[in-house]
Amino acid sequence: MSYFLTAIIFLPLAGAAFIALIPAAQVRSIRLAAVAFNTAVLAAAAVVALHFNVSAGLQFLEDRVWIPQANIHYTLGVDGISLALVVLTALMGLLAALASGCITKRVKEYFIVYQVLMTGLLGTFLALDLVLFYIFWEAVLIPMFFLIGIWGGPRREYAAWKFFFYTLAGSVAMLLGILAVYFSVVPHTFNMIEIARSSSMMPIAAQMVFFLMFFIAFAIKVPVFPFHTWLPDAHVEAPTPVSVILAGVLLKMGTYGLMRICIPFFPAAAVLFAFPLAILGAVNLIYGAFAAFAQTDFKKMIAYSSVSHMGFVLLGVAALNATGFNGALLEMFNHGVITGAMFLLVGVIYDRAHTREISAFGGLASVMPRYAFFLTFMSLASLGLPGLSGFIGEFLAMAGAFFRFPSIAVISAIGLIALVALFLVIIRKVLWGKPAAHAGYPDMNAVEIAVMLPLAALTLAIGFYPQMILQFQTYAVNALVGLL
Amino acid sequence: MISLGHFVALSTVLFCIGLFGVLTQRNAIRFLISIELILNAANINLVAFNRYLAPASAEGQVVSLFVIGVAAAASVVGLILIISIYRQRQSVFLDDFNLLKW
Amino acid sequence: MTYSLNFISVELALVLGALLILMAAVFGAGRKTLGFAALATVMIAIFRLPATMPPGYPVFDGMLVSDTFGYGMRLFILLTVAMVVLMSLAYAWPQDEDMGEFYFFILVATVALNLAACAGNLAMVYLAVETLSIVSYVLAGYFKRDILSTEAGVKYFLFGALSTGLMLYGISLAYGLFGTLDMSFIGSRIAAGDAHGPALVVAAVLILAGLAFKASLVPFHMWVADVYEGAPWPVAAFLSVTSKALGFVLLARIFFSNAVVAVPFWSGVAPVIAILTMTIGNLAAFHQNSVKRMLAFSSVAQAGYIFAAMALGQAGLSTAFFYIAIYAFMNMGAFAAAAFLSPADAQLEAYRGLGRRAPVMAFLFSVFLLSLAGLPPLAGFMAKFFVISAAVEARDYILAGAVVLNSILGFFYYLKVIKAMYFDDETSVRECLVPWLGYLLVGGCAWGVIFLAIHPQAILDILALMFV
Amino acid sequence: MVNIAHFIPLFPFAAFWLNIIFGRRLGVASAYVAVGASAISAVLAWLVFQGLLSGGGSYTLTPWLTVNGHPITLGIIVDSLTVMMLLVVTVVGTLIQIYSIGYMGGDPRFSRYFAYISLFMSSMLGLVLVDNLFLLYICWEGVGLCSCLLVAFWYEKPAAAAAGIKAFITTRVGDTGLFLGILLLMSVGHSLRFSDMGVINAPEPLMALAALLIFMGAVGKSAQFPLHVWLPDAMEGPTAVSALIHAATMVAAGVYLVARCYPLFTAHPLALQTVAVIGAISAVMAASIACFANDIKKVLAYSTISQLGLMMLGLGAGGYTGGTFHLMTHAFFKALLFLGAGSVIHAVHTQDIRAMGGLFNKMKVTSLTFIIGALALAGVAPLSGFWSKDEILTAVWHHGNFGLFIAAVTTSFLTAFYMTRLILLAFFGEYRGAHKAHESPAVMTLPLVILAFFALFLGLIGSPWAHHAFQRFIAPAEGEVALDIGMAVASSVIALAGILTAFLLRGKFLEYKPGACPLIENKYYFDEIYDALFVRPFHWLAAAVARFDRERVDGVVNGISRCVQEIAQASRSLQTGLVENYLVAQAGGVFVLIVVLTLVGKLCHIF
Repeated sequence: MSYFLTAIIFLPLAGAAFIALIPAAQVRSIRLAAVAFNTAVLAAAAVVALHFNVSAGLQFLEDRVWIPQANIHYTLGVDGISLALVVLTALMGLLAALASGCITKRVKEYFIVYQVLMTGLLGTFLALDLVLFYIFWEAVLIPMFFLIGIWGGPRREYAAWKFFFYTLAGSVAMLLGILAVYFSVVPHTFNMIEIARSSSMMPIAAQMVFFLMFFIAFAIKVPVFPFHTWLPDAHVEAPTPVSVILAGVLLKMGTYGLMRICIPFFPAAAVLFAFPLAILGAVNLIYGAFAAFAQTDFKKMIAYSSVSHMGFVLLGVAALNATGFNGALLEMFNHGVITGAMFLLVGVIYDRAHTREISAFGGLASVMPRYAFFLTFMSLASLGLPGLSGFIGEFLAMAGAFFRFPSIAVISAIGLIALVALFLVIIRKVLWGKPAAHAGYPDMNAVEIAVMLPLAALTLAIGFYPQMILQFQTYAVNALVGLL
Repeated sequence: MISLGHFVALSTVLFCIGLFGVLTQRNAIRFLISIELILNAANINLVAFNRYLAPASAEGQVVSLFVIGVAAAASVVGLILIISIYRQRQSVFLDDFNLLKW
Repeated sequence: MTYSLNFISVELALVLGALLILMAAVFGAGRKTLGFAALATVMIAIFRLPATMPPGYPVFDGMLVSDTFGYGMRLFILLTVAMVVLMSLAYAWPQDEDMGEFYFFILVATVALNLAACAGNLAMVYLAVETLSIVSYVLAGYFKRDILSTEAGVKYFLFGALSTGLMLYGISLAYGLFGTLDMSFIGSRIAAGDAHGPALVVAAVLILAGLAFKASLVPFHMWVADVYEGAPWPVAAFLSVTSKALGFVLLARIFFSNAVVAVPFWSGVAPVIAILTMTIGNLAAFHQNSVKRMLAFSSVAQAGYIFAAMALGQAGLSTAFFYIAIYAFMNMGAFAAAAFLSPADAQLEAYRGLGRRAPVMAFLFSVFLLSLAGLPPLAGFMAKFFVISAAVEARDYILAGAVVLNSILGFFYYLKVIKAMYFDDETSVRECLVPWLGYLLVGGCAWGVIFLAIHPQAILDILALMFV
Repeated sequence: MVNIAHFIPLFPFAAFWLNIIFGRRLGVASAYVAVGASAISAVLAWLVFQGLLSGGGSYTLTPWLTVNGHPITLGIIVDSLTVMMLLVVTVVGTLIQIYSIGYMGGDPRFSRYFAYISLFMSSMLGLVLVDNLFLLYICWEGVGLCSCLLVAFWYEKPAAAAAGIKAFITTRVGDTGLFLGILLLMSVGHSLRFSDMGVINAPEPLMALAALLIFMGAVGKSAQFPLHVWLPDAMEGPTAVSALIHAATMVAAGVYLVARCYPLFTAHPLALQTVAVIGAISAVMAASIACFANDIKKVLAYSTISQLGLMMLGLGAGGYTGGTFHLMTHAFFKALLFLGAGSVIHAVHTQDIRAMGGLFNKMKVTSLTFIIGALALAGVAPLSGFWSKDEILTAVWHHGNFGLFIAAVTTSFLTAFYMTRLILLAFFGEYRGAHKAHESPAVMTLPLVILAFFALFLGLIGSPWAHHAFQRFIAPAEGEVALDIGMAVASSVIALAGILTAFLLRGKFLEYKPGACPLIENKYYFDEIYDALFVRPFHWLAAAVARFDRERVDGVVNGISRCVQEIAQASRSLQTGLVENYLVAQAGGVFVLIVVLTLVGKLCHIF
């Protein structure tokens, strides 16, 4: 299995090359090729999941020397923390490709850039060498810049620029962090495992500075409270499939980084920064919910709600205990599935009504019953209704946070109520009430339902049997807690 | 008896006059003259140092000969360029060469 | 003696080729044949190069020095000149330009470059730099009928003449201080520490002025934008890659290889100059709406990054030349692609919508721009990464931070061009046809940029030899 | 035979998915699917009841989740309380579903209604079956969701939509308290199982706090004093829904929770006292409001709040058997009353009792059953209400707190008063309505009769004639129970007094001018207070946060990019294009370098 992870990472790139050969006119075959390659990636990810030994740490390791002078290695590996995210990326990648029916102009370029984006995402979650991680981390920027900039909404260029430079500024701070860590670890190495192993030697002051350097890059990506303003613009202007990927996967790169780099490399600093991180998590949760409540644009509401959902993940990470980490990882997976589905639904309504102003909808439940079912289902999952996957992640994260910082957990309970109010208002404004005169929209077609069904099924399945995802994480989480 | 000091003083004075000429001239031709002054100041230096400090080898003088030759070539090229721009702009004032800016 | 002759056989071949081309031009040879003749001359010179091995013998008793560093740089110069010749072959020259003189001047410049690369004597440095400058002034003002080109030529002459004048005066002062112009001798005298004081500083700074002008460092970078904008594309490429590289070679030779003069110079002032060069280069390029001027300022910024590596002292030298090697590929590719995409009009509006009209060339141009900006999967990032890691290793966090922040600024204007090409829809429907030679050059550079990202080992081994 | 219990909630759950997916095609058949499923559950519940009698017990199925190292297992608890609740929920549920076939006859979303009802049944049954607090919370929210969906069933009406959301959010406020209670219990007691609820050795104040937080959930769900505002508005939903959810089962879940965690509450007298006090306040307050309500369903809604308050008071005063007994009997006769009201509304198409009157001779069966239900509620002697209310009064009396007893007595009196007022206005006097009233079809009246039968005779199982079978069944450990004759007489007297005063004042009911007693008529202004305290500030804060986000945080970001652009613009103008400037710059550069270097040289005295 030694080349398997490399295959997963570069399969989408091969897809891009293959699509480049297809003449631009044959739009159908381009879409088919894209879907085929993404299904192959999902299949490969599934194989990895099946062969994943639940009670072992890093697996499918690949380690080849890349640049001896700079001691950079091409190291790949997957463990409990990254497995769920890789499967999530593959799944959302396939579903977003399927949902790319609404892209009509320059389809060929769209799918080429889309496949490059997928490679960047998969690489970020599988890389175990800091430089390799940084390269894949930055490789995601340009495709997103193109995807938002060319196929986006009216203010797409502003959003694309803002997204690009916000994330670039963060990742550049991370580059300095990577080099600083490289030179402060005695056997100079970029390999994440060795650094984690020898992390206790670093003096506390250095640990704190390096922690902050990495934290800035991840905070922008999560997004954490003061750095979140790029998210609503990027979401509102991005076309539906792109904002599905943006919400589904890109936000997880930040929190994944926190758990893969910040906590294991700088455990002492992590313990010191746990309280501020928890405060930021609570602020994210409440701020996001309140800001979402006052928005008039449907998509912006969902964007701000995902800011508050990531607040849960932050709370889980700040808890620095097994429950908190389990909750954070599970909430990442759930948030990807649920918010991805929500954006697909926003896309469905946007294709019909060509507006996202929530006041323009109303009474759609009687006009589009299937759409009503899916939107209610996903909104309930988002507000954390127990029995659906959203609740389990939130519960574990809150439980973890409660064990360590009870006061903060109690305050963030306000966020819980605000989230409930938010999504109920969404259901009321979009679905209930008298249908508007012109609202003779057709109900969801076969493709849209085909895309929504796996997400709904997954949400229900995890809601009823969370062990399905948790079993993969326990070993890695315990190892992480062991380092603290 | 003229010692090394006098020569160095002369060359420094020449250098400063040339530099002043370069910085304040409006006219391209006067600019060329000032450049020649700077180059000759260097020549004086070379020859003087050769004579007083390293009389054994003739390195300084040989180099100054080369410098004279190359300086001539440089001013020839300079003049060609100034003439070609004069043919277009009918002026050699440096202030007029400001199409390429910002 | 025979070794000395062997050593300069490379230059002799070039001179011979240049004269033959000039004669052929007089007898009315076609533009293509002249181009291929120039290319052949350079190829012959490259084949002559191995004859100059093994290193270590004095050539013309000290005037030239034969060492692996010199050998490497001569190979670099000949390769880049070959690229320039290839570019001028494929470039859409205005009809009435006769190309004979152009190739003649290019080859003469190459001779001067080679001599300067392995100069062992300050006089040789001056002579080589002066001949190179003279030829460059004419090349810059090559379009006699275009007012911009002549203005570029004149400006380049005025600025160049002053700086070489200052350098010569510096050299004369150095001669006064040490009684000789032989660099190795001067180096040992300085290392012994017996000649120092304000006079040495003045001499050093004046010499630095001449070289910094060539390498376009901050106080001496004002000419870059105007000359590049006025000069024809191939000349701009030549100036931005080869002559800039020469500036850094001479800086390394004089201020590094043996002399440790002006120790405070490096640790104190050099990083400041590097940071200023980067920042002013990037900031000035922000709002340019001419792609040529933007590329000019970007080359100033890149010079800043190279000098940042050099400012770290002896350790940073090999990183700096690693950066220069990759910079050559990126910049040559960028200039060539920009030239082929819109030869006449260098304004940004002319590049709108090229993403659809000339998809391959536009894609390659974006690859070069992103590599210049330092986007990870490309070689530009690898180069910047080495510079930053050298800076962090030398505990110079301010310099590392400056390089990192400047790369953010850089992304802004490089992306502006890419945005124009891909986002905006085109204004003019001018078809952009590029001869196969052009694709060969740009493709070669792109292959270099991508291959060196994946396998930078190739250059690192050569550099290890050069800086043993 | 007991371990088939976990199948009980699965049948309605399957019915839910069937109705949702094939709802359109099933049409009317979807009702039979739902009724069939709950009937099967009823039979299974009866089997489990028999199994319990022959010695069955709780059992666990699979480990489900590990939190903080302690496993949460999916377990089923089978004891008298659960079986009692199972029987009540399944029997009442089935009857109400039969009734709603008629009641929801022409509705376009007929199958969607039965889907929601089946989902409600499955989560309610799940709620009473699970053996730990965490899984209870899951079913708890499921029940809250179904109540919201069913209240807002006719979502075209904005009032119904708003009521649905109000219900869900208010209960969610309570549920957050329960959620925090669970977290506290887990962090302190390390176990959420009901069986070891009493044995957790943890610091006193924390356990009391945990009990109070759990009680907060019960308050939200059972619409007790602070969080009761959603129940009257929930009457916007179909009456069958009000009968099932807002009278019989869901609102009783709060009382069930307190009963289930009773060892936790008894271990901390402070918590028990709060339960009693909150119960008393809700009982008296709701009863007083009910006296002035003119909408038939609002009267019954407030009566439910007050009866639940009574149950909480009973539990709070140590009367575990009294509370649970009243829980059971109340489920039946309150369901009867709501269904009766539904049939009346179905006939006269209005809910305002002042526009009814004289229905007794027009709707014989409905009126009769309604009156039986009313008498049971009032606590008249032989009926079920009397026995359970009497238990509570004796418990409160033995508890000794005089204030609570007074509250219980006034509640009973007021209950008798407003029920009689309702009956007099609705069923006697001359008909004031516009529509021609007619008796409801058999499918609606049959459940009424069955429920009336239960209202009549269910109380007897707790009476001395059946030597207190129910008390011995529900709380075997509590030993012998004797009927306190004095208290029985007293409660009957109170009930009759209530009926008498209503009878005497019947004349004034109609010409009662609204506004005479504004405080009670406007329901103590709770809605307005909550609106001012919570809803409006929430909107204002949301708008403020959004504006802050748009202007301040975004402002900083755009500010940075603008100032970088300005610097770039400035540095660009350095390139003036004039050669002199360039030359001056160069010479100046050289001069500056020389000066700096000599200074640096001097400083570090290298020269």
